Parts: sequence; structure tokens; C-alpha cells
Amino acid sequence: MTTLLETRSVSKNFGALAASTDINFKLESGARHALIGPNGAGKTTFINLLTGVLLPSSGTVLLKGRDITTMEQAQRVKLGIARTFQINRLFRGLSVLENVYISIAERVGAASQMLAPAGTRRDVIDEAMALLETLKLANDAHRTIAGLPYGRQRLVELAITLGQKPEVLLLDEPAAGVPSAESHIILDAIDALPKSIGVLIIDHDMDLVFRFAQRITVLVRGAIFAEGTPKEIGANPDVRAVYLGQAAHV
Amino acid sequence: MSAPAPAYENPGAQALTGRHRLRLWEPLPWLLALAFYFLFPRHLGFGTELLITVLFALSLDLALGYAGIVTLGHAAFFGAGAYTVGMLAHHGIWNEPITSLFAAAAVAAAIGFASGLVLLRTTGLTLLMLTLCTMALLEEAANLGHDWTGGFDGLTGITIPPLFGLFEFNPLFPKVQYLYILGVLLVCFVFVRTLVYSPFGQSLTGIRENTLRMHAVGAPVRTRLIVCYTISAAVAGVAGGLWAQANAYVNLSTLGLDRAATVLIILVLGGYGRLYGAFVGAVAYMVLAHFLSKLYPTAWQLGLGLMLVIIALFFRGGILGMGDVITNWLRKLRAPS
Amino acid sequence: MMKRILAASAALAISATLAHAQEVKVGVNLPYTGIGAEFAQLIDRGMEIYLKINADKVKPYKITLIKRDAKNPGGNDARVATQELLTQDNVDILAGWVYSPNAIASAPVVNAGKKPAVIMNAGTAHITNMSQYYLRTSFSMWHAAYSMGEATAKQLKAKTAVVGYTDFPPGKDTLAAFKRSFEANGGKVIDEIPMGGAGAVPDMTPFFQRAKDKKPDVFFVFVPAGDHAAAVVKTYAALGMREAGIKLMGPGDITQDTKLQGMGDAAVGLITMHHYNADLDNAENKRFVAAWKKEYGANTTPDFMAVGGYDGMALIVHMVQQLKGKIDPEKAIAAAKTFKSNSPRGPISIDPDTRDIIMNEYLSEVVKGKDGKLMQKVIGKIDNVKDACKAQKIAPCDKGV
Amino acid sequence: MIENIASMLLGGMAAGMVLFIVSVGLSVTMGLMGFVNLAHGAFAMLGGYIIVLSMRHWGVGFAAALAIGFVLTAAISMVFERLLYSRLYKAGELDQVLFTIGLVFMFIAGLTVVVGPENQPVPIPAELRGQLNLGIVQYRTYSIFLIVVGIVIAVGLWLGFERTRFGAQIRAAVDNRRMAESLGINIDRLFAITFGFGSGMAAIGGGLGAEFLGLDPQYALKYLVFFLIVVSVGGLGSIFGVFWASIIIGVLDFVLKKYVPQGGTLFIYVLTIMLLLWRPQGLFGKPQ
Repeated sequence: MTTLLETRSVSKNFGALAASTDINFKLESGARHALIGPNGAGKTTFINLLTGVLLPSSGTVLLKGRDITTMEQAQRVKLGIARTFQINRLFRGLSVLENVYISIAERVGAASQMLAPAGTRRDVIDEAMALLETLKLANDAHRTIAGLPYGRQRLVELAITLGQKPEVLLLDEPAAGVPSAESHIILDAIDALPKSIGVLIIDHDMDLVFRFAQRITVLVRGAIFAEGTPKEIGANPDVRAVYLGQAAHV
Repeated sequence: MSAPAPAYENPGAQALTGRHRLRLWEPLPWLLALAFYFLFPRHLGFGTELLITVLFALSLDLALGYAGIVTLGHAAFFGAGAYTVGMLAHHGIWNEPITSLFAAAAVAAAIGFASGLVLLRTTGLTLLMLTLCTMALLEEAANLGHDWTGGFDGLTGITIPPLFGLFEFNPLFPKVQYLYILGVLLVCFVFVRTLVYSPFGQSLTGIRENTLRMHAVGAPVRTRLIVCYTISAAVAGVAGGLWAQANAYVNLSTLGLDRAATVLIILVLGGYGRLYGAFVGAVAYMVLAHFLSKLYPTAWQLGLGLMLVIIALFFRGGILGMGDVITNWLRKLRAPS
Repeated sequence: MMKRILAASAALAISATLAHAQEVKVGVNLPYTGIGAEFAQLIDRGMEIYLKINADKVKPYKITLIKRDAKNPGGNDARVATQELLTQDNVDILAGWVYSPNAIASAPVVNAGKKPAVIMNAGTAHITNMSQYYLRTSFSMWHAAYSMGEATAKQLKAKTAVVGYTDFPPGKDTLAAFKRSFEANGGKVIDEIPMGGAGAVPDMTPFFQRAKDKKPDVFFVFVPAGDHAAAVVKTYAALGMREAGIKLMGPGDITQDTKLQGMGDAAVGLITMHHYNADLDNAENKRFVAAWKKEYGANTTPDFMAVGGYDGMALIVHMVQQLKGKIDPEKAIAAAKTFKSNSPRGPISIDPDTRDIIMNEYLSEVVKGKDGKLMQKVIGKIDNVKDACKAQKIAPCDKGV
Repeated sequence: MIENIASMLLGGMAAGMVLFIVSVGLSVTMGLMGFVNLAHGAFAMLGGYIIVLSMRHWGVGFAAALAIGFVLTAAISMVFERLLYSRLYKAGELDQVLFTIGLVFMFIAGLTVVVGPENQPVPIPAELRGQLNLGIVQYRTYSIFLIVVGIVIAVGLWLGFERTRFGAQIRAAVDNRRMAESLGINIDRLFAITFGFGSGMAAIGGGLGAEFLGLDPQYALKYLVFFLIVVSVGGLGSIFGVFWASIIIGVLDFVLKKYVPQGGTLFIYVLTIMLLLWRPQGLFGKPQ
């Protein structure tokens, strides 16, 4: 097993406020890894550091051993890091299919094509339709995002990201707002991905996390608090005290 | 488990594969433009102005309607094109109509590229102000460069040789100008139409709808915006060049805030990001301005202002959006049965 | 305003049907909306007043005014308006033009349309060279400024002058005209200050401060009539330039009659050169001003723009009478060249060589009248002034038809 | 030399103060509501007209007229805000631009029809005319008056912003609207009052500035660009920013006009472009 993504003593400060402190983290290829922690623990900040939305104050980020600490977002995407957002970031005025089309066209290099209609790139459309099919979105392909129920929108959020065919997939609360009857679609879709992909998921839904993850990292106040298999984490009394106990009350 | 349906049977896929096809009504505006030529030979001066405005609004639509670049300085490119044609002709360097337009497009594109390179890092009010100041700067430069540009008085003495060596431009009955401009508009329209339905155009709408997400899918957002802005500037330059040719003169009004604000109003009025919004908006605005100002020379502004307020408050998609609202409403009426 | 236009045309229509007169259509090209609306109104009223108080001179013809909005100084709307007046309304005569760029932009259309076109304001000198159908009853910038240069050196005995001007063609014309005649008569222009564009009124203070620092005998200022002029007088007073011994002077634009009272006492002592002010002491002017006040209110006053419209209409009526109502363009221009009239501004005529106006220029000083109101007192006069730019063939007036 | 520098500073600051008084309301409302209000100059114009007409027809004094202008303009603008503006808070900036330009046209046409197209001189009291001896330099009384008024207003606004509950609410809402709402601040009321107050300030600026800028129906469009420049250079929502931006622009403009009058308004645009490229959020604005 190779290490896909790695951080070495990464810290991020906003003025005097430390959002991430000395994080050493590894995501292996094929990993199904979960990142949990109470609200404000710095989970999304950490994702932003990995994807290049934010640059760390100190420390290094490595992708397959290559230093990408200061690399731009778009370049990291080209190297195979893709993410979903905690709050949907969709092309709200466009149809579901167009949303996914944009993502795939970008990946396959069709997006700079000016003189042929988008509709003639059957390869892109076929791939997009296939993706929508796995996410049970094909019947909504023609609908505009703004008219779609929130749960369905979450699936589009995932579809756009999967359209990138990432090697590293970062999912920021993918199931938040998805009716529990449909949350299995997300897990099924992830199961259908090539096994070599490393997946990191952030979620508050402990059922989902424990069903999904082979490994769990607990983040508290910007620092790694504990890491281990679901079993280990579930049994860790400290984690239960600071986090699981708290979550159980929510 | 059933086999997945072929892409083209899905309504979403159908919409995407079919949207660039010519629709039945699409020749209509062009037929109307031709009909205008035969029915209103005495209004062709107005007609040429209208066609040029459509082209200018179309160029803005590309930047604003498709890529979401909110600019108040688009007249900079219109003026650049107009002055290019005007100065080449006035100083006796070059005046063949069609090749002059290429020069106009090139100069406007160069300015669009250079300013886009610097300005398109910003958004919102900052971008609005920067585009506006850039235009004001060009206007002031044209004013100060009196010896070259004619300054405030404008450039006169622009002689345009007959088109293809055959068709003479007549300042009083601009029949030739009208058809010539209509032809150029058609060519530019086909180009813009191709562009907006291409994958490139699709990615521009993506930038408009959600810039942050475009970054996240790895799109070179700034490069795309600069390319789009440059193309848009070139088309605006062609419009300006046509203006200079049709009027046989150029002056500072081609560069002013008045023109930039008017074209913005026209586009939003017609409906931006809709390709035909430029047509509908220009016709509605110019016909109203033209005839209201004739009937009520001092008060036409009031009616115009009222119309803008009503559109902004109640019909967000402009006049074409109004059409959508009505169609939806009709559909709902029919749906229960 | 609208009501008045309607009422006026209705009145014209009635008088016409009674007389079974032959109709002559005059296409009026004025900026009825926008920043020039005020000027359009003055010129418009000047024309209407002429038709009203000189009805006997118009008879038996009926003059119909067809008004089009030129909107702005941009040129293009004025050009389209001219074109439509010619092609849609089939007018016999064109008239109007507040702004020079509008007259310049309209020139190709006027040439193609072959109708006499009476310019009632636009003052850039070489405009009348751009079309053989252009006639002008207003002024060229050179009329006042050239006369002023001479009077400043000879009558006011000034040795040095600073010229401040609005940085657009009429301003540059004025500078050139004043400088040429002032220096020809032994004076010296020691600084030239462009004072911003014609669009927005700038804060005049920095320019005036600069002029004050140069300590000239006179500060000669040209700005467009209207807001600019009011700002000039205020700034001059507020900076204490009079106390510093600097005389403020300029063409009559800075003491436009409609603005004079609003300037307050600061304007007292201002010296101007112009072809008209509402206080001119002659019978025709008294008749004109009285009719104006009766028609538009005692608080209103005509000014040089209104008189441009008034005399323009006089010229139009002259052409109509000479040609018996049938306006053949070449004959009309020939007739216009014989035009002589006793105008509110004194005797005027059209220069047959240039189609521009020949008129008197009056050197005036602003004084406080007995009624406490400001008025302009004539302190000198130059008779029968031609546009020196064209008379002496100074570029760009050396070219053209 | 000192006299020269002093008179340039005074002249530039006086011009800057007019910009400040008119623009400060625009800055706060744009920062607070995120509304591109191109009709702000129209409210300044309306206020100027109310001030002139109330002096002319009711014979009230200058100070009283300014007060009337403030109150009436504020009241009228609040009606506009509640009935019309509030419908567009969530709309895109384009719709806001279209709406406010429409309003500007209506104001221009309305005033042209009702009052007339001509410039309206604002009669200033005799005490404010003429010159004042400041020791080092003798200068235009009205300019000095404007500077004093401008500084008093700036200090007053600053105190109001920093020391009152209402000011704290505005600051909170500019910073983070959602947060402010969740703290129980009545956003609708806050918007209406701020909008009214800003328009009222603009009215005073319209009246006070007429001595320099004139007052006619085109006022609403003529100077809009300058107001927007001041606001964007200063940074949205920052009183401090508008104040300094106004002074910097006023003084620089004055000096450049005096020594390089050939450049026209070129320099202002160049400076604005360079500054906004260097700091897109303006001098004192929050980075986005």
C-alpha cells in the first residue's frame, strides 16, 4: 500500500487563532478513512489545506511524495485530488446533466473547445449519464438544480466531484441533508469506485462513519486527538468523553 | 436489472445534444430585419443604429450574460474599434470596409486582453469601478490626443470606399450600410452562437454560476475569463468599427459612460445570458426611446425609468424572462387536465 | 414645457387654416432632454417669440416647426434626428444645433440632404465650412474673443493676461482668438490654463489659484454658458482676486442673462465682450424682452441663445419670403446671403462669403441697477464684426466650402 | 511657499469634504446591504432641490433649509427603501443596477418637468462669502466652513458608529449579517434607518456642494462616478475609509489640476485603477 496524501506538521493560524496545529496525517491508497471531531474542530479547514483553498502557515503537504504545499487548487485537481463541499456549491441555473458535464469536460480537456457544440461531445455526455445512473440521478438529468430537493442536490455535489475521477476523494459531510433512506446511494457509489482510490470522509452521522470507515482520525481543537480502527476509536474512553458522548446528546 | 437507457433517450441528454440545433423560429429576427429594410426605407438610419446596438449588446452578453463579468466599461472596446476604423481612414492609411473591421477587432481585442489580464482578478464593485475607470481613461486619452483623434469635436472626413468596389454608402438613405451591417451582424452572431453552445461556453456559464466550484473542478478560471473578455472586446470592436463606417465620423460618445450604461440596460432589459436578449432588449429600448422622445421630448426619460424599475422589480429575466414566466404559467394551467 | 409646445403648434395651426397659407416645414434639431435641455428651451422660445410678435412679417406663409430631440452632445442622436427630419418629415429648412459636435456630425447628412440649415448656437468657427448649406445666426467663438483681445489691450490698457478655458474646441478657439488679437495689439498672454472638460463643472479653485499666483492684469476666462459660468464668478470673488488687482473678463457666456441674477453681487465689475445681452438699449430689444416676459413670466429673461433662435427664425422667414414659400436650396442660400435685419442685438447680416453672421460686439460691465438687480452696461462697441478665423483664414478655418 | 501649500490643502480638503458628506451614506449602505445603489446621487440631488426650494419659497435660512433637506430626503428615501429597495436585497447586482438607473432617470425627468432644466443657484449666507484670515493664509470662507462641517460630521458619525448601540448594530451587520440577525437585531429596521440617514447626509452634501458642483437635473448622473470612486477607494462600509479617500482624492486632484491642468481628469482615473489593483477592497475595506 502506498501513501497518497500526507501532511507533515501542518499548522494554520488566522491571526492569533490556531485553526490547525501540527497535523501529521496519512491517507493510503485504497483507504476508507473518516475524519471526525466536534463542531469547530477544524475539519473543513484541514480539507481546505489539502485542496489548496488555504495555504498552511507551516508544514508541508505531499501528494505521492511530491511537495504540493504551495500548489494552486486547479493544479492539485489535475493531479487527482477532488472534494465535495459541506454546503452545496453547484451551478444552480443549469441542469443536473450540465453540472456533471462541466466537471467531466474539464477533466478530459474538452472545456477549451470553442467551435463545436457541447452536445456533439458524446463521450462526455455518455460518461456523465453513466455517472448519473450510478447515483440514481438519471431521471433528474434535465432538471435545473434550483428546482431539485436538497437531498438530490447533495448527490449532484458528489457527482460533480466523481466526474473528476480522483485518486484522492475528500468528502465533506456528503450525507448531511440527505434523507436516511437515500444515504446508502452515496455509500454504494463509493463502493463502486476503483479500490485504489483513497477516500477521506468527514461526517457527523456516526452510523455512516462506522459503516464506511476502516480507519478513523479524531480532530479536536485543530489537533489530532486520536487515530485508529473504528473498533479502537469506539473503545477509546477519551474519545467517548470529548466527542462521542457529546455527539450522543445531540 | 434493466439496461441503462441510451443517452439520447433521456430528456436531459436530449436537451444537451439538441440545444445547438437551429430552431424553427430562429430565422425570424433576420426575416424581420429584412422586412424592415423594405417596409421602412425612411427609417434605415435608425435601423443601422439598431443593428449596431444589437451587435454591441451581443458582445456584452458574452462577457456578462455567459461569463458573469459585470462591467460598466464595455464602451471602451466599442470606442477602440470605432477610433481604429476612423483614424485609419481619416489619416489616409486604410479604409476598405471589411478589412478595417478586422483591424478594429484586433485593436479592441488587444485592449481587452491587456485590461482583462489585470482587471479580472477582481469581482463585484471593484471590477465595476475598474472597468469604468479604464473606459474613462481611454475617453480622456482620446480627448487629449486631439491631433490624432479629433478630440471633443470628433474625427470627420472619413471616406469609406464602396463595398466590394460596387456599393456606395449614402449618408441620407443608408440602404447599403444597413444590409452590410446586417451581414456582419449575422456572421458575428453565428460565431457567438457557436461559442456559447460549445464546451467552452458551457464552462463560462459554470464560472458565472459558481466560480468557486469551477476552481474546485480544476478549471483555469482566470484564463477562461480573459479569453472570453478578449473575444467579447473584439466583437464590441467590430460594432464600433461599423458605427464609424455607417456614420462617417467618430467622436468621444463612442467611449462614454452613456454608451456603456445604455448597452448594459439594453441587455438586462432583453434578458442576459439568452443570446436573443440582445435583440429583444435593443429593439424594445431603442424603439421606445426613439418614439417616446419624439412624442414627448422632455419626458421620455420618465417612461424609460419606470420601465426599468418595473422590469427589475417584477421581471428579473428581462423581457425574455417575462416570456418564460408566461409560458410556465400557461403550462401550469394546462397541467391539471 | 410639453404643454407649451403643443399649445404653440396648435396656435400656429389655427392661424394657418384661417389664412390658407402655404406651409413651410422647419425641422428643429435641439437637445430637448439631457444636459442641454435648458439651452434648447431658450432657443425654442426665441423662435416661437419671433413667430408670435412678427406674425405680419411671416404672412401669408405658415411656418410649422417639427421638433426632434438631439438628446446630448454625442453627435449621433443629432445626426439621426437630422436625417429623419429630412427623410421622414421632408422638411424644407433645418434649424437648431446647440452643440458644435452635433453640427459637425450632422454635416455629411446636411450636405446629402441639400436643405438650408440655420445654426442657432453651435459656435466652433469652422463648422460653416463643412457644408455649403450651413448658415449661422448665433456666433463664432472668434467674434467675441478676437474683439476682446483688441479691446483688452487698447481700451482697458492691459499688458499681461492669463487665459483660463474649458478644454474643448470652443475653449481652444477662444484662447487662440484672444491671444492672437491681444498680442497683435501689444499684450502678452503669460499663462494658459485648461480648466477641465465641458461635461461636469469642476471645482474652479485650483485653476483660479494658479492664475492668481501669476499676477496678471486681466484673467480672461472662457467656459460654456450655464453652471460653469456661475462657478467662475463665485470662485473669482471667493479667492479675492479683485482685491489682488486682477480683472476678470471673458466672452458673454460667463454673464449669460439667465444666470446673472443668480451670481449675486460677486459679479459686479465683470467685463465681457458679446453680441447680445438683455439690457441692450434699442427698440427692437425692448420689444423682444417685453414680449418674452409677457409670454414666459416676468422672472424669465431671454439671452444670447434665445436671440440666436430669434434671429435664426428671422433669417428663415427672410428666405421664405424671398422664395415665395418654395424652398429651392441653392436659391435659398443665395437669398440668405442678402439677409439684413434689425435684430435685438443691433444690425445684423449674413456674410455672403462665409454664410456666418456679421454683427456688433459690445463691451459691457456688470453693474448694480437702481432696482437692486444686476445689469450689463455697455462701455464700448465694435461694429460689424466678422468671424476673424474665416476672414483671416486661420487653420482650421482655411479649408472647406 | 507655506501659504501656497496651505491654500492647496484647504482647497483640496473643501472639495473632499463635499465628496465625503455625499458619499458616506453610500458607503455604509453598500457595505451594510450589499446594494449597488446608483441612485444615491439622485437623493443628493433631491435634497439639494428641497434645500434650494425651501429657501426660495418658504424663506427659511440656510441652516434650517439644510435640516429640512435632511429630514424630507431621509423620509422619502425610507419610503423608497421599504417599498422598493427591500424587494431587491437578494437579487443580483445587475438587477440592482438596472433598478437604480431606472430611478435616476425618473428623478431626472421628474425634476425637469416639475422644476425645470436650469441650474439652481444655492444662496449661501453673507457671512460665509468672502475670505477669512487664518494667520498664515487668507482663504475662502466657504471652503473653511465646509472643512469644519465635514470634520464635525465625520467625528459625529464616528462617535455614533463606535459609541452607540445602534452603531454597534450596524457594525455587527456589516461584519456578518447572518450573525447579527441571529443575535436578534432587527435588520429591516436597521436597513431602513441607515438608508434614510445616508440619503439625508447626501441631501446635505447636495446642498452644501452646490456652490462648487452646481445643481440641475443631471446632477444625479454627472457626479455619480466620483461618488463611486470615493466609496470604492475608501472601502465599503468604512466611515474612516470614505473620509480619508475623500481628502486624498480632493487634495491630490487639487494639486494636479493646479500644476498639470493639461491632464484633465486623467490622473484621478489612473490613481483609482492603481489603488484598486493594489488593494481591491479599498484602503480601509475588509479583504474578501
